[in-house]
Amino acid sequence: MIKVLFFAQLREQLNCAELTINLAEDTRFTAVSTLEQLRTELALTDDNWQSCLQTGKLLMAVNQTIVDGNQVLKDGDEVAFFPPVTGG
Amino acid sequence: MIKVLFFAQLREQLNCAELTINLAEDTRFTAVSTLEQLRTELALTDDNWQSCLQTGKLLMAVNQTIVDGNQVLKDGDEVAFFPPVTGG
Amino acid sequence: MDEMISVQTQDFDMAAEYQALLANTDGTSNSSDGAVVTFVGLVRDYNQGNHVEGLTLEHYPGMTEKALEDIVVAAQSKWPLGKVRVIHRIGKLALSDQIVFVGVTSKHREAAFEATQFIMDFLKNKAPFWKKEVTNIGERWVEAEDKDVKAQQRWDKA
Amino acid sequence: MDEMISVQTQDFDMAAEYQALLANTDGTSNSSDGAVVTFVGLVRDYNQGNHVEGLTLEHYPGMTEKALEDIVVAAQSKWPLGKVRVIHRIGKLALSDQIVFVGVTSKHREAAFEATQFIMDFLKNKAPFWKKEVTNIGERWVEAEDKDVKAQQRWDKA
Repeated sequence: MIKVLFFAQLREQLNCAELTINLAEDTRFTAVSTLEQLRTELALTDDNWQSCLQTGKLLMAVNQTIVDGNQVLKDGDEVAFFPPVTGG
Repeated sequence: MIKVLFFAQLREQLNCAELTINLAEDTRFTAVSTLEQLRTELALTDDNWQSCLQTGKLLMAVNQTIVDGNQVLKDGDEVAFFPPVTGG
Repeated sequence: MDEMISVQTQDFDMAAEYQALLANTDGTSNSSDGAVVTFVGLVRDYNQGNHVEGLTLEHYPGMTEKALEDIVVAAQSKWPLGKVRVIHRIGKLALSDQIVFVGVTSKHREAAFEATQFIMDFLKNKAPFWKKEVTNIGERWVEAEDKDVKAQQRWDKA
Repeated sequence: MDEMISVQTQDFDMAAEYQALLANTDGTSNSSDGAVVTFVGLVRDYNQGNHVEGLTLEHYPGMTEKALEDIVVAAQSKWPLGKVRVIHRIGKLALSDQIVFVGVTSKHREAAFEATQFIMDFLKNKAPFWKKEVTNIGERWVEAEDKDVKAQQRWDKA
């Protein structure tokens, strides 16, 4: 099982804060091995997910560290998608 | 009359905090027109004044603004000689 | 050891933080560091073209602390620092409220200044906080700014 | 208008100075400046190869205030600043005593950081203060350092 989190305007636009995905058993995701593949698969959900997830500005983190799309996912990972940060 | 002030280690080495000079009447200084000429004349006082005042590192101020030796002196000026500053 | 990083809803007390920076962990006063630099960021009344009335700070719990700690560790490996303190608030904030505190001590002022700036520049680009402003034209998410990206990237060259 | 420059024997209160930086001159809170940077310099226990027990700060009365004001005016013409406050102590100081305070507010953090550093760099080279330290090998006048000259000169290029 992996946990997928969405934050800020992305969370609002998707109307979704958190998803749980079983990479091994959920047929939609059995071919997913990298973070980029997960993003592409999630973007296929519908037009809204497509436009929200396929923007180049989105940041991605695995286990609370920002990584790029080549990161290979493994069971138990916590994945997050979010817009550029604006704290401080 | 001009007032001449000395600060910090220079004041201690000369054992002098303040001098008053009458440029017009004091025969030793009647030829002095610039700050550099005043410094040179004061340095002639003795060997100690010579070695203290002829160091290149000394800063000079006229009327509380740091200036170079070309500054022309006029009656009423406040002149100061001091070592590089070390506040902060 | 003292807390180095805090992510919290409550306000912080600049005076208490400053005093803590001056003290050693055993309570004696830190007399080896001659320089203390602090930065405080506040909610200001005008941003990106509109009047701001307040804001809400969302964050990614857990990752914020981790990201801030990574930034502080990077600063500590770059400069010889004494104490470092970072506080970032979350939740609802009003005009003029304090948002963020960074405080750094060092033997030398150059290190303290640069490390404080470094921490703020990376915080602005790497720590998962997001501001939603209440403005005269309604609520909106603050846009990330190019100048903040550039401010961070200059440290890659340094 | 608030006092901008103070040269004084008595200690200063960092918390009060910070609060004053946040307030407008009419006492309302300053909500247009989003960034506050402060620097405090303290007497440290080791300098130029020796243990320091305390120091005495000599100054050139009148010229110190004038030199500091000139530096602040130069900073204000270089960056869009809100409030600026500079305090420098004189006389006898003990280990860990506060020596100097610089506080700057601005709409943007870059300006506040750079102006605070600029003021300290020029203060170190242009304001007529001299430190005489009491060390483990006796009293001595502190030597001016090349790195302080270089720190100031970098602003000529900027």
